[in-house]
Amino acid sequence: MDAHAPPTAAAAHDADHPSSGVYVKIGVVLFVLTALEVGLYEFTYGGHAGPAGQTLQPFFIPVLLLLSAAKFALVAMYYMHLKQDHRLFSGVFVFPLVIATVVIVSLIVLQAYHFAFARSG
Amino acid sequence: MADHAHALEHGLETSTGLDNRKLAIWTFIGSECLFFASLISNFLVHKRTWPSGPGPFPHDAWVSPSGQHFEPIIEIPLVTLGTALLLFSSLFVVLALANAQRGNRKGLLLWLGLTLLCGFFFVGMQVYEFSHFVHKGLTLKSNLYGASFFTLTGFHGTHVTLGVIWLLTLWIEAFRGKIPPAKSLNLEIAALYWHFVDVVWIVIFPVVYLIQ
Amino acid sequence: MLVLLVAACSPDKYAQTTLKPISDFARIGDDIQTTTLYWAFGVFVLVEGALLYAIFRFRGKPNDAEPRQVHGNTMIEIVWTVIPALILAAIAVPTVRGIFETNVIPEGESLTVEVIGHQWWWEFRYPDLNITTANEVHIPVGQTVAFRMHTADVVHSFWPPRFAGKRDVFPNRQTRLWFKAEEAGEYPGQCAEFCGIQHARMAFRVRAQTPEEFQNWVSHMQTLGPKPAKAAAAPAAPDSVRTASVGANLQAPESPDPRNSARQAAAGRDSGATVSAPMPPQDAAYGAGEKLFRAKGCVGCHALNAVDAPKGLIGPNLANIGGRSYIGAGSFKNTDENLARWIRDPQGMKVGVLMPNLGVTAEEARSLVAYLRAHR
Amino acid sequence: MATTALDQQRGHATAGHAEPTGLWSWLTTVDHKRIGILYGATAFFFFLVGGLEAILLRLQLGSANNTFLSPELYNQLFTMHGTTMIFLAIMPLSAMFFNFMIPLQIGARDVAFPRLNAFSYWVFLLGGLFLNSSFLFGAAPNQGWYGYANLTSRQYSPGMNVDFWMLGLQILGVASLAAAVNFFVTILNMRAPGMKMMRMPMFTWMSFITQILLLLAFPVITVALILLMFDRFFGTHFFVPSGGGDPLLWQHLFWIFGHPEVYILVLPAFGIVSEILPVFSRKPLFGYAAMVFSGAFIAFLGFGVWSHHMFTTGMGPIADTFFALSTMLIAVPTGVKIFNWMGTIWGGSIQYRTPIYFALGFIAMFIIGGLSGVMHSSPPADLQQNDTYFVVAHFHYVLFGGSIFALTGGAYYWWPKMFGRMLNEGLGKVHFWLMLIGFNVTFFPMHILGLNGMPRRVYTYPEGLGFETLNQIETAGSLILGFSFLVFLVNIVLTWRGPRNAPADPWNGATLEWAIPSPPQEWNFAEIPTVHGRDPLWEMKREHGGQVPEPARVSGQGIHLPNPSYWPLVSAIGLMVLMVGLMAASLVGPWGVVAGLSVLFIGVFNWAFEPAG
Ligand code: HEA
Ligand code: HEA
Ligand code: HEC
Ligand code: CUA
Ligand SMILES: [Cu+2]
Repeated sequence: MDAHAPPTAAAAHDADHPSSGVYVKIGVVLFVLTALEVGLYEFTYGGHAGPAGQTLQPFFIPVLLLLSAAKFALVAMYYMHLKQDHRLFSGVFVFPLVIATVVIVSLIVLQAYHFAFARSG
Repeated sequence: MADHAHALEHGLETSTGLDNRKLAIWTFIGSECLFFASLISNFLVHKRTWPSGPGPFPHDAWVSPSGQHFEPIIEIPLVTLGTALLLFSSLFVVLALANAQRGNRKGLLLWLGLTLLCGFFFVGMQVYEFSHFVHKGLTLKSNLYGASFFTLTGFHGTHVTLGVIWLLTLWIEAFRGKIPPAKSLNLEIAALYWHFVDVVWIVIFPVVYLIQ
Repeated sequence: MLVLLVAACSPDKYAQTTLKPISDFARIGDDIQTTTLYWAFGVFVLVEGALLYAIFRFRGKPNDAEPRQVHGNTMIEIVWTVIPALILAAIAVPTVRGIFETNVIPEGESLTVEVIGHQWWWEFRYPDLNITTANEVHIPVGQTVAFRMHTADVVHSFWPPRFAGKRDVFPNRQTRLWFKAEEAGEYPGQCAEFCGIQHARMAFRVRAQTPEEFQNWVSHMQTLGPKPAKAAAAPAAPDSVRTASVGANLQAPESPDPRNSARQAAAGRDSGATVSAPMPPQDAAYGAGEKLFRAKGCVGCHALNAVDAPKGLIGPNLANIGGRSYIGAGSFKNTDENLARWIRDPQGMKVGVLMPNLGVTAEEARSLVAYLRAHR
Repeated sequence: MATTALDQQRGHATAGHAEPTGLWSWLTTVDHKRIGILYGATAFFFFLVGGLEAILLRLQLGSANNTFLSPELYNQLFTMHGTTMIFLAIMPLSAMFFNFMIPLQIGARDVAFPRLNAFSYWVFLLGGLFLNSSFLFGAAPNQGWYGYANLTSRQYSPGMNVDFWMLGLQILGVASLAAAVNFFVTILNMRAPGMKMMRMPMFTWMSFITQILLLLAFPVITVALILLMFDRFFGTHFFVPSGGGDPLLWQHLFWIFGHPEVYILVLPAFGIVSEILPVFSRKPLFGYAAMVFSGAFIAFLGFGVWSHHMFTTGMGPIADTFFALSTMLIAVPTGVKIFNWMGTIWGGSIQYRTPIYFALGFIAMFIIGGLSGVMHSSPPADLQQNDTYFVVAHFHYVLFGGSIFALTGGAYYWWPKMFGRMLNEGLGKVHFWLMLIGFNVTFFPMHILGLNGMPRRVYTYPEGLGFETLNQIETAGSLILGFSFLVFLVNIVLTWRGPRNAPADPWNGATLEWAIPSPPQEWNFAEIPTVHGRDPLWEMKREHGGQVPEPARVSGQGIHLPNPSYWPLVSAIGLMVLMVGLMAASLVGPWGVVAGLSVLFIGVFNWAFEPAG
């Protein structure tokens, strides 16, 4: 790792990097969100699921996906510095991410069609 | 396999002003999105496929017609711990980077060391988890749930392992005083990869472990 | 040259052409194909014409003055974006209509035929009529036939070009095709998805018959074969593996290994296939053939009864083999010579076929031919 | 950790800047131009192999019930023909031009990661050899180039044939991905001052888009191949129905990759044609911005059409409609390209030298292929056309009539720049006419045969279906086609014997590669140029009253170049050993895999810690 990276790249950006305090705060939020995810699971499906939890089951998946999306975004924006870095980096990441999501969703839909209608019997 | 020993060969500014290697790692990460998307799709398509044999279920205990008792596979506390480890490691590596940029070698070594520790434990957690699952009767071959579970989490685990090796070489470099602020980019690039592995887990955790 | 081209294009010389549809389903596709072909031809003539014009018109010499440096023209660029879009819309409308028309599976008055692809032959079952045949599917003219299809092994594709487009058959799901034939006659069809070494020789025949002829055929087939003494162990329907219910139907075998069964068959295992009621000409050769059919292990893979035919056999049903026009899945004319050759040396005629050479002598083959010929 | 030998070489190179020669210098080269030449030579060799395979196929199909080839051999040959042409011929031929031309066109001294570049090449070479070594075992892949499950399962393909295919493609995928990252960064980051994105030459633009497609499409096939590998080696059932797996999932994953792949094959060709037409019409490219955006739009749409290869699977009316419409939509941006090319030559002063023959031939032939593509896009019609020779006609018109015509044109166009020698014009034109005639005689009748019911991938066909005559004509055509490439070979050999006679700018070029000597010196540009517009060289010439002086060869004193390195080669060998080890695991246990991983690790590690230069 002895390449002569130009000092500019790292040093110039240093100024606008958020301080360590921000990182720690994000860390706490991430932790809380994770706890929420697990708590939600316990509440709706897990050992502690009561009737109240069961009524919440329909909301479980969307809420969970939202929470994980939020975590995803926090890490990408702050820890991976996308928020203040060059916009090109965001583009290089987000465009594939969109295509990836579309691929997942459409594959599920296409396969689901087959399971629903085209099963032999 | 980024050419990570390679900086601007020409002593020129790049056209975008961005470092080649940093752009390359982002490009690679973008490409990896499709890799994991395909694996996740495969998992979602197959997660309810249990045709080829009575086997354990992720969330429920089950007694087979022949009277064999299967415990539920997934142990939420264990993976929650793993998840937390990865999340913290992301925090630690970002702190390590901040220290590297400020030229604080001690801080760099400390935070990077903690990152590594988290990484080690995550990999350890997964090794334990895998062997435990095998004990409970879930293998690559037992059914498609097992196959797609192990493939998805296994490839993620491979990524973590590679990240640990990468960070370890950097830690040694740092220990030898070879990561001055001017070279903090070396760490930044590895850290980006590490964070990516973390965000993939952020998706895998609910999708694979929590959603039934 | 052009005359030659036109002559070559004429679909009349091609027995398997897609250009002369004789069913409602095929017409839907053909209409759209014709529409798109006309549009494509129009675009072709205009665009290639303009290209040729430019190629000749704008020839330059090395020391000509520099031509006018044009960088673009927004107006004309919009025009040549919009016009193709309109043409495509003109193609899209019938396309979408066609998609929905071809996806409606008619219920009710239709005749159901179950199609099962095998490496490398076709099985046809008529569940409502309780008859089974192979490699030649009989259908009535003027009645909708609904095909329900799957495969016993790898993916194939069922394609009777004069009647319909192709539809793939899968091991784990059912696919469907339907059409109403308009003309009686015998027409070729083909497997259209690569399925291994003999994909090329996985053909079949469609025999479209007038309703009366078809009725006669059905009644005749229904006489072929008393109920089997022993019901064949019907293997699980290949799709049941999909059933979501826990623990249901585990480890359905994809299909027994033919080579194995051949061995078992040769060893005299009774697979459940039964020899059908004897046909009229019961001469010596016939009797010898009947014995040989058991002794040589043919029964291990072939059933001779069309009624209540066992499922999951490796070889085609031979209940009406004597009357088929082709053998080897539409590959060879069903002459006595070919049949005898086939029985002695299927591997020589159709390399890699899943019927082994069973060491049948010329003499034995003659008896077997006599026996099989009587099954019509 | 660089060895003394390397240091010496480097010292040598920087002191006097004499070009290093000898085998070792090629094995350790990191010069994009040399890597380009390696790519080109290897790919052209594989093209001839694939062509030879095609000619064998054609000889077998020349008459009904022919027995020239056994069924098994035929199946191996058509699989290897398709796989070779796509992965070992067209893609690396494009890569040759990426390598040689992109840095020159954007005014750079090399690519962003020269050693990664060498690694890509070595992996590609070894992957190609691996795939073809299957012939030695009599076990060449025999399941078709898209390897549909569940024919590829152990049960139905017990031999090593599918293993060779699956691991071979996996290796080639690594090469493509590494190259794609490299060129993506190169094009974004290594442009000369003033070379804004919207000033880049069209070849560079289309290559850039191609890299994006590679980056997004290849991971999907990687996963599909991994799943297949697990099925075959480790007993999973991803695509095995008896275990609940689904063959259809393979089709989806394959074509999510496969359709973008066909644009990967053709976009560089679009780029080449967009370079040739303006130069020989002496007129700038018509509608530059529209060309860029249509290319990007084609690539984007390319991700939403994959199931048009699967209309016959019965996906249901909604999915059919969606994929039919999205497929048709692609004709619009492609049409924009065609019309803009015509706008480029329109009103020009066309100089009929060999390259533009091929470029114009490309337009004429590609239109035919595109139109048959549009005919496919209508599912009710495609139910008939699918898996017939009509499809074979379609894709040869776009692949051969498109990509190969353009790549050949590119070869004639850039040959002087690459090798410093002019190819013979007369032979070039003979090559063109033979190729055009041979091509159409071979492939046009396939439309007619296909619509009249001839299925593809059949080793033979019976008499009585009417297929004989046209097949015979096609076979004759393929011989003409093969002969045309012999003419090309003769041209190469003859002119190779002659002197280095190419000036820097033989065609009155518009882009930067023509501003430097032919062949370029190791460092490309003695001085990095500054760019002020889209056709920098033309602008320069205008400023100088129509001509610029022949650029001088300079000593290159003080120009900093990357060091040669053999670690990329070592790493590539490691990867290769790993794959062979996987395949031989049943014989040698895990040791092959362990050895491969070790070599790979050592290679990458040393590479990482080696001074870059
Ligand atoms: C270079 C590669 C390449 C390219 C560019 C294309 C371009 C197109 N392809 Fe092709 N295709 C293949 C390579 C390619 N294809 C291959 C290899 C296969 C077979 C794989 C296999 O099965 O082995 C295949 C198969 C294939 C199928 C599946 C057929 C089947 O198996 O049943 C379909 C179906 O829709 C299709 C459609 C199209 C369309 C609509 C385009 C369009 O992009 C074409 C657009 C171009 C034009 C339309 C011409 C120019 C436009 C104008 C002049 C404007 C005016 C035009 C109109 C208004 C119509 N292709
Ligand atoms: C870029 C892609 C490309 C190219 C250039 C070609 C070129 C040719 N193709 Fe190919 N073809 C495919 C891609 C391509 N093909 C694909 C993807 C398939 C589908 C495979 C599948 O179904 O899986 C296919 C399938 C295919 C088939 C159908 C096989 C079948 O379905 O059964 C046929 C049949 O005629 C054919 C013929 C030809 C011919 C005659 C040429 C000619 O253009 C070749 C011309 C010949 C040469 C250029 C070689 C010249 C050689 C010499 C002069 C000898 C010298 C040799 C040495 C020195 C070593 N091809
Ligand atoms: C291992 C199983 C097996 C055995 C044993 C076997 N066959 Fe076959 N047979 C097949 C298969 C499979 C086919 C279909 C081959 C094809 O067309 O691909 C076939 C096809 C045939 C056909 C042509 C049917 C048609 O409609 O195309 C005839 C006739 C035939 N067999 C007769 C016999 C006779 C007679 C014997 C005994 C001497 C025999 N078979 C033994 C498997 C077997
Ligand atoms: Cu069955 Cu092809
Ligand atoms: Cu496509």
